[in-house]
Amino acid sequence: MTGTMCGDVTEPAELVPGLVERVNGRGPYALVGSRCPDCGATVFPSVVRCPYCQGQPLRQGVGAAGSLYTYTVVRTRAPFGLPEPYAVGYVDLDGSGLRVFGLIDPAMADELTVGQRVEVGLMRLGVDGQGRPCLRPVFRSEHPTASEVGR
Amino acid sequence: MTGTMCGDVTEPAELVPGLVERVNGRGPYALVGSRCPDCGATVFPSVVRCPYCQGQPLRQGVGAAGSLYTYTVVRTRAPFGLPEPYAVGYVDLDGSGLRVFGLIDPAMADELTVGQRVEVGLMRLGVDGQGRPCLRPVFRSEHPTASEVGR
Amino acid sequence: MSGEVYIAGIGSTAFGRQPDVSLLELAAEAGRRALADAGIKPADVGIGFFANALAGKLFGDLTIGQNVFAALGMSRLPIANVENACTSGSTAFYLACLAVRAGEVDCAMVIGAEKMCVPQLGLLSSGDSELDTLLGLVTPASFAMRARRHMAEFGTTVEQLAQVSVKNRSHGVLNALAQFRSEVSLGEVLASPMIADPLTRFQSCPIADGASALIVCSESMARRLGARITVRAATLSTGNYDNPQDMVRWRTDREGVEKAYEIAGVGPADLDVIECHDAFTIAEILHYEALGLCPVGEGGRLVAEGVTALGGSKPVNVSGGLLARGHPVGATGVEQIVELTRQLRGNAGARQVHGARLGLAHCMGGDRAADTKSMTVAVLAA
Amino acid sequence: MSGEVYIAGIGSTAFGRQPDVSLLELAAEAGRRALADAGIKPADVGIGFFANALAGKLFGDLTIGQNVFAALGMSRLPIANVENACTSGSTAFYLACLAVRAGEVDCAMVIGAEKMCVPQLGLLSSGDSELDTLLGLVTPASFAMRARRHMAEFGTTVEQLAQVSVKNRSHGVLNALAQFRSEVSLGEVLASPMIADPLTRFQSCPIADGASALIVCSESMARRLGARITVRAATLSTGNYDNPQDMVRWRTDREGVEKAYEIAGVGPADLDVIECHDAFTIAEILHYEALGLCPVGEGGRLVAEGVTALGGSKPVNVSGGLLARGHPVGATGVEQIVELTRQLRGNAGARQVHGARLGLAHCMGGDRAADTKSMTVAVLAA
Ligand SMILES: [Zn+2]
Ligand SMILES: [Zn+2]
Repeated sequence: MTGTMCGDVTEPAELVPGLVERVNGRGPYALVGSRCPDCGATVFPSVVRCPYCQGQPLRQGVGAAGSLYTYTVVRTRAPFGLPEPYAVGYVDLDGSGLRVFGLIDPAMADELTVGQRVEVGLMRLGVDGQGRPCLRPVFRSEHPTASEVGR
Repeated sequence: MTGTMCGDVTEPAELVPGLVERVNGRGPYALVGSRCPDCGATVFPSVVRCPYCQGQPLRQGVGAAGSLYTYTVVRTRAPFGLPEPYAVGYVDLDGSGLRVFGLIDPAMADELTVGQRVEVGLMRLGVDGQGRPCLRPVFRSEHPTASEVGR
Repeated sequence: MSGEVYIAGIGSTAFGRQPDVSLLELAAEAGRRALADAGIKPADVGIGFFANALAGKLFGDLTIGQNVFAALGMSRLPIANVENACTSGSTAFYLACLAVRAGEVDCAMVIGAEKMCVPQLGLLSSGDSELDTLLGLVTPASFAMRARRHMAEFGTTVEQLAQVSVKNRSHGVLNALAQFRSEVSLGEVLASPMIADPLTRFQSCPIADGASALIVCSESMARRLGARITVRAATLSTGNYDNPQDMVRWRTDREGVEKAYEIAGVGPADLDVIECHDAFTIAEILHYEALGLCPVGEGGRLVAEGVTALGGSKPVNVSGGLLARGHPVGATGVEQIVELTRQLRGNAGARQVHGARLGLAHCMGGDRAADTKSMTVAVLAA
Repeated sequence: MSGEVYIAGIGSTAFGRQPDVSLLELAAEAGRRALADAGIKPADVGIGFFANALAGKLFGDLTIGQNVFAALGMSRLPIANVENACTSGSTAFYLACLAVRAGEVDCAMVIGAEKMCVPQLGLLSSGDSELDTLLGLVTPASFAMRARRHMAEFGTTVEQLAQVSVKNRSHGVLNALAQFRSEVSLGEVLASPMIADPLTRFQSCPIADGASALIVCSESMARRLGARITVRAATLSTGNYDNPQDMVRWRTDREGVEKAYEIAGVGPADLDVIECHDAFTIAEILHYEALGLCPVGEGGRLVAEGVTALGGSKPVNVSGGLLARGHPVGATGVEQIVELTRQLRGNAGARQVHGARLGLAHCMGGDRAADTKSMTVAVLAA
């Protein structure tokens, strides 16, 4: 669990709890969506009801890594206290095949290419709607960097 | 002119400049609306174009006194820093015959009756949208009270 | 009306404080229920209207209807977001009827939803930039002034006003979806805190979270589905704003009702069941008079005599109305029509008006120059 | 389309920074001009639609359309407030056409207005509660990612992207209502500050204050007024939201266009003049491809070859488009149709497309799951 007490230091909370989880509680981070047992649809983020058949879906990891479908580096005034500039992109997730939007580790902003490999992480990045520092899911290089949280 | 320097003390500004003016610059206060020279319509508050014929109306006093058509005393949380409770009503203005909504001098809140005579005044009452104290037009007893501003 | 329009399905959530349910989920749940009630699939719906008044102001959200319909699996169809203050939902219904009548679609869906029980709500007004708002015109004051004048002109009493709440709260006991499900006595209504003289808290409708949905369809589709409730009139109008306004002989109200009567070819004597916009007790009394249920000035007497209670000859707001059901702004105008449909189908349970064949829903929204900004009437027939 | 709909009148304010003019006055001025253009009185209008996206969020205002129409002396008619992000105005137009087709009215009026040049605006997004917004998806980023992918898949160059701005700014010089009335060079576009790689500031449409109005009517009224521009198609649709979305072969865009072509009975070869939603340069290139003006992937080449410039065979955004005219959200979708009407009447002055007989307006709004939340197309014919 991230976002809770960690030794003597209180980590900031996750922006949206439950967006990412560690596989088996201690493996790599994965994005968590929903899988519908009735129609087989997989979606991200998780939903209360399946949009395709209104079935009751189960929470399920939808991918821990993937390749960058596209990206950009935003150089205007950053919202939510995000770094200036900050990078975002769509990633094609291994396994589920979902193409999902997310932040990219700001350290990678100058070295992005379509198709590159990334993995899911969780970083202290920006603030929430109330201005409190928080953890956001990110895509980062497949080799973990020092900015990783919660090791 | 109210809302400007007055001796050494800066009076608060009018909430909406131009809603009231002194007749001839120093007589009693009057509400200021518009009169359309093309179709004769009189409206309050003033408008850029006549709503009836789209003519270009002239600013004109629409009444300095009148009788109370109806009223209420608002006893919920007051908006804009108005007193709790505060009184409002519709007044039938002498002359123009317009029935206009406005605040009533809070000192009168316990003695209001349909039909009673009131005149237009300008009082320091509540704050504007930015939280600054401001002057609001009010209806008050025909005999001026100590709460009058700008004498 | 050219081209008959039918009610094919209805659905509602409970109304009230629902802190753990999002606006999206409220709206989607009402939609799911309406689809199930109609017995149709999402793909059968040709156009969607979403009604909401406050989410832009409260949450900074836009184009919410698209998210709601997407959650229901409805994509690739026309969707419009509609706002008309308290008539947002009934305006969306009006537009949905137009879409069917135009032949654009066989089937249109309306979802109205509001999430108001949030800390940032504040007092409702007619818009933060309006002069009247800046001068302290909160919504209860607007109706309190009508009440005061009605009392002065016609001798209406505070007890008569309060009786509207007593009646509608007693109806709410019979509606599982209502926010208030307990009776109140006349004394309790009058003793509740004063909001704006002479209106007390129990004479003011509560804010609520909630959603309602309606599916309307063409005659051919209605035949296929076995839907038999028809829309005899759906009207929308705005105020006249003439000055001076007679605040107790509400011309806009009366003319809006007359237009609907004319289109539907009916009059007050024909109505079996009525839902009207009882945001405050005085409002229901004024609407009695505009609807022609009694002469002008006698609305107070009408409610005091029990005529408009369940079991009376002109039952009004047997659902509990806004006063008991609660008033999630975007949903209200839809829910009134949902309730009429229940009544005309004979499915209203303990609050069923026996033999109801013709119903009218009446809604008003917004305040401008002592008039209403929007008014809707729907007349439905079994 | 059952029941022909005609354009009876058009009117616009200038677009740009107008700090001293209220939203109400902007909207009313556009409305006055449209009434004058149509040669009708306010009482001739049977229904009013007001389109606006941001005033609830920015100013806390509600039911603004009623105030706008009241300022024009229009009361006692149905009025609805419509929001659909950047397609708010064209959605209102779509609904106005439905009202005429349904036989509800002979004449409907649409006013779209926005006041954005205010300190509290902030960055535009798809809604403050959306997950994507919380994760940093501002609107320019959404299109920058499409641009990056288009470059990667098709070899589209930054010069080709920038050429869209060069073209539309050169058109804006000819439009007295446009916000930007000076030409820019390719070098200037590329050298302007980077907003979101590869899109620079001059590749992003400016925010603006502005309003536009349209009056549509039935065939019988058109005959009386001498109005001769017909609405061959007016469509509204929402995204499909399938995952994965192909962000450079935009299925929702293509299907929305195909539906309008089918209704109008035309194809890309028939179009003389096009207004499309060039919020960012890449958007116009993607829309070329969705409109079938060129094969997928060749939109960059199309603009570089001058085909879509005034004087080319498929002139696009001769008004200056959003990039030069500015983008007051609620007005944009209306103004595109206003511009087509000018062109089809032969009244577009220095930017007239000679002999224009058939025009198409294309608008998109909102961002959801790498798709659009709303899309409209209007096809007009002289
Ligand atoms: Zn499913
Ligand atoms: Zn005039």
